Amino acid sequence: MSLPSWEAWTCVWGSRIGDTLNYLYSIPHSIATAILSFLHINLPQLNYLLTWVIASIILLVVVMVNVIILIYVERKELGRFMDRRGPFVVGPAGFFQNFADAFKFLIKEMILPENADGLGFNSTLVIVVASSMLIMAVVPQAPDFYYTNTDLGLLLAFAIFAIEPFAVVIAGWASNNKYSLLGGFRSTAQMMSYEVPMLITVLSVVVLAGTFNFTQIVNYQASHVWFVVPLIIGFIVFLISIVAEIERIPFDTPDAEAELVHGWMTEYAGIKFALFQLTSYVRSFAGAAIMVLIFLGGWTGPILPPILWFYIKVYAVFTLFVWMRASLPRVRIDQVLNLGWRSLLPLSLVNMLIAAFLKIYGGVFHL
Amino acid sequence: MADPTPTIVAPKGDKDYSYLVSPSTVQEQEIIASLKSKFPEVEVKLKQKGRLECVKFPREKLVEFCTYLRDSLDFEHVTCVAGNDLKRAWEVIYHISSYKHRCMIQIRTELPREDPSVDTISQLWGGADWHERETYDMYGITFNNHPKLERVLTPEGTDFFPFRKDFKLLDHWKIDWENKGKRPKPEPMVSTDTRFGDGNG
Amino acid sequence: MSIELIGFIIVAAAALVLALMMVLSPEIVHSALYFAGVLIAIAVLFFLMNAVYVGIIQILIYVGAVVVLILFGIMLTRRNILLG
Amino acid sequence: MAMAEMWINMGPQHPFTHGLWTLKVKVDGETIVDAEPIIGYLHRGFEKLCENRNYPQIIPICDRLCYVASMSWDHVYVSAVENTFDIKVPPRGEYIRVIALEIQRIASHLIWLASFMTDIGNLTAFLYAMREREMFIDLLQALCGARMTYNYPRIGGVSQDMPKSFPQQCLKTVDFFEKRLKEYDYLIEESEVFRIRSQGVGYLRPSDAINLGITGPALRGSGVPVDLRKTDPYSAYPDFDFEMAVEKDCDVYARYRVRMNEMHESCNIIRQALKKIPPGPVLGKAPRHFPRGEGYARTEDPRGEAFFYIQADGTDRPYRVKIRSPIFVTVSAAPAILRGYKVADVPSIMGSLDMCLGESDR
Repeated sequence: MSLPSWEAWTCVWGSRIGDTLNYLYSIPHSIATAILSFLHINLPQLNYLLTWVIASIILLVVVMVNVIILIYVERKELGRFMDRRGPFVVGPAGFFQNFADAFKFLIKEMILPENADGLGFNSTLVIVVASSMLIMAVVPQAPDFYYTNTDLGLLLAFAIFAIEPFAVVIAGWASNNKYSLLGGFRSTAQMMSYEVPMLITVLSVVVLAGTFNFTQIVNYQASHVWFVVPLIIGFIVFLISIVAEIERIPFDTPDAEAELVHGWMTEYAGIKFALFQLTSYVRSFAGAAIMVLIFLGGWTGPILPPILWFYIKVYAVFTLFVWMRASLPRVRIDQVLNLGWRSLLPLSLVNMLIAAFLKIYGGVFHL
Repeated sequence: MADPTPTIVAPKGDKDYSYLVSPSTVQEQEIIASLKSKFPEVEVKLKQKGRLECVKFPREKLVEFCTYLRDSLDFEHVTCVAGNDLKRAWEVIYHISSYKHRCMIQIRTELPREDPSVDTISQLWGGADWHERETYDMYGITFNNHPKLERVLTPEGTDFFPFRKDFKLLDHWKIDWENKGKRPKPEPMVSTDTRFGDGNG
Repeated sequence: MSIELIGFIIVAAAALVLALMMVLSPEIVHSALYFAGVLIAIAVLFFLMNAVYVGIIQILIYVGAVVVLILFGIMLTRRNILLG
Repeated sequence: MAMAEMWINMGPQHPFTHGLWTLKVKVDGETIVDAEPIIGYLHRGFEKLCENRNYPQIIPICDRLCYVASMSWDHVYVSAVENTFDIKVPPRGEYIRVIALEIQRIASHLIWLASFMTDIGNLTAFLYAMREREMFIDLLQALCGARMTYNYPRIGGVSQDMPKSFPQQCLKTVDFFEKRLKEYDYLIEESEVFRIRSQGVGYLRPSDAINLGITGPALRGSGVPVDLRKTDPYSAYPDFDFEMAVEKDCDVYARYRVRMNEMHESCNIIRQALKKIPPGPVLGKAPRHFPRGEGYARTEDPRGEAFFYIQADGTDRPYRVKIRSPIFVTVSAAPAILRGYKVADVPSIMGSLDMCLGESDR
């Protein structure tokens, strides 16, 4: 068996690593070069690895800062929706409330429940957190600001989305708590059933754009039309599916606090719980970003730089999520599943048909 | 035990109760006359409008009397079942009301001191179930044929009946209102004997 | 020794160890956990072999669906699910 | 199936139990096959407590029966005493009582709305309801100076006349609140999600409801037109013209509608009472020595039929006091309502019954 050469492996991810985070042009690369030259090491492969690590750290920081802002934005917006002020004590306009909360979570005791399964309890935390962070690695944020730009980026993003369910059901089981168990089952059932319409909707986008690559999908939309216009049905299906996938109200049945205290997260305490909460926002961010990329024209927009357009759109979509949370009650689990299988699946197929029709006769619509 | 195959029954075809909006034309005197003719040994009085009263009710007749009330006189609702400790005897007080005739009957049954038991009416009205349980809980009055005569408000395994008159409150909890609300000199809590009183519960 | 070979050895060894642990684990849910690990390791091997599509589908189908199915199977057929 | 038949303890520390109680639910998968409510965590021996206090001293502890509807429990106690000893209340006293009771009813229903909406996951409505409740609590504060434990009714009337600015403030609040009630319809009732959560859930057949002794909005939600303010009028209620809120759907949605309509009707009653209120004293003469006797009073509490039975033995303390709490009976009927529904329906069904543990445990 012959392994691919070094260059071939970098091509697997669709781009040279030098392109990574191109917006901050070659910052990771130059940092790595500087460190290695300071140490008098001339090893291109080590340089490559170091660049990779630094790029990962930059990505992590970017995502984390965004998540912190998302949580703040959600609190403030929710406050406005609910006719109250939201956080306003810690820091300017309450911005550092999140940090205060994180600190509080840090000083809490991490409890392993009696008779809980340590391996399942802790390893699933790692899987859930890591897989959620990984999604952002394949999601570009601007034409020259991305971690990787692989050709199968869209598919890869959803493959990584799909890792979480099994970890959740194990987490629910390992907590040795009936609420957790039921929450884990619900979460998994919900995620599995919403992945089907979601992927079919994504497929209709792929049919129109002819590629799995995020950048090319955005470029296609820039040169033709945002996919939200021809695929409005698909947009709605995708919106509902992604809200179900990231488990926000009205689809937060897995951690419905009224009946299953906090679902599969019930037994997690302290920083573990904080990490799960953070993860859910990372997933919200990723979901909103993917939605912007495949339906709302990504980073395209007049005057402002692309990266700004991207964030404006992502935060607008997130505001939509918050609006739904503020105005809708929770849907029951069997109704969630019914909606998924009986309404969204046929709708996504209809959407697929529309996409195929437009692909064949699209010349009329400049598609 | 529960029905193993639960079914959700929609209320279609259930009895229509909209006639309850207007009161029936039956007067309290007619109800009393009907009860008198059926149960001549029972003494029913009209206390005030809509308030019937029935004292010293023989406890053997209770279920028969209540069945008649429910089935023939449209007394649909048990407002309350209360126990009482008359010291010379036990007493169970039933308040059964009729939505249709807009009146309430109060039945006071005395039970002998040595045998505090009476037949249950929870088979007739489900609403009496927990009231009877509570009466058992607080007074130790047993209700024959009750489906689940267990403690309801006090914890399981409580071995006393707190509302009996011979159940002494702890002395230093008891406030002496005659002496201007001053608490008597607190005595040390020594044994459980003071708490349980001399009751045989 | 090239860095790809080192990567391959690490991932392959992980897959083998996880597979062994899957078989030897006394707790069946742990086996499912290790099984998911094996499948992810195999997906990484596919990536290493430049078969990106197969790797992605491996994750999407096997980790996302088959493992969950197995877990549901385990939990719905056991008498006592909870540990305590 | 191995998932079959496991008992889930919902409570005593569970987000859906508004108060301290346990609902043991036996589930098959997610379907409820049996349920068993366990109460008594708040049991204070209330009736025994009453036997050791004289008659006026019982009023403040009646405040503690239900912590969201203290006024109506004060009122049912004082009317039981008045019935027992034939004490007359001056008409102005009765009218002020009615106003206070209806304000209390709205405040209590708003608390119910808040907790019910939390149960089914709409926190916005929770905060809106609490916001509106504040206005009514302010009104009660203007009447009696307290926000939670009012201690306002007295044997023979109420403790003090209402302040001069009260009628105007009250009318303003009521008008404003009716506008807000329309806002709720936009937020809650027109939401499809709310409808699928509440319609067709928690069927309670009228005959079952009557037999199980369920009273109040839950009974009227099952289409049984029984409202003690109409069917067994007390206090000054015969003077007012108001509709009885009845819905025929028998489900959670019907109970929701009944309570929302009752809030409208309460506003209506408050307006009429403020218009018709006669001048005069507010507190009648209460006897110094209480004779032997027995008596009872039943009123329409925000949660159902409240009932107070008093036996007097000629001393200054009651010999026996019995309280019938509507929720005590309603919670005993919980298994009958819950059976056959999903675990996720438990909060919405039990929320629609409006639990209050202070009065059911006593």
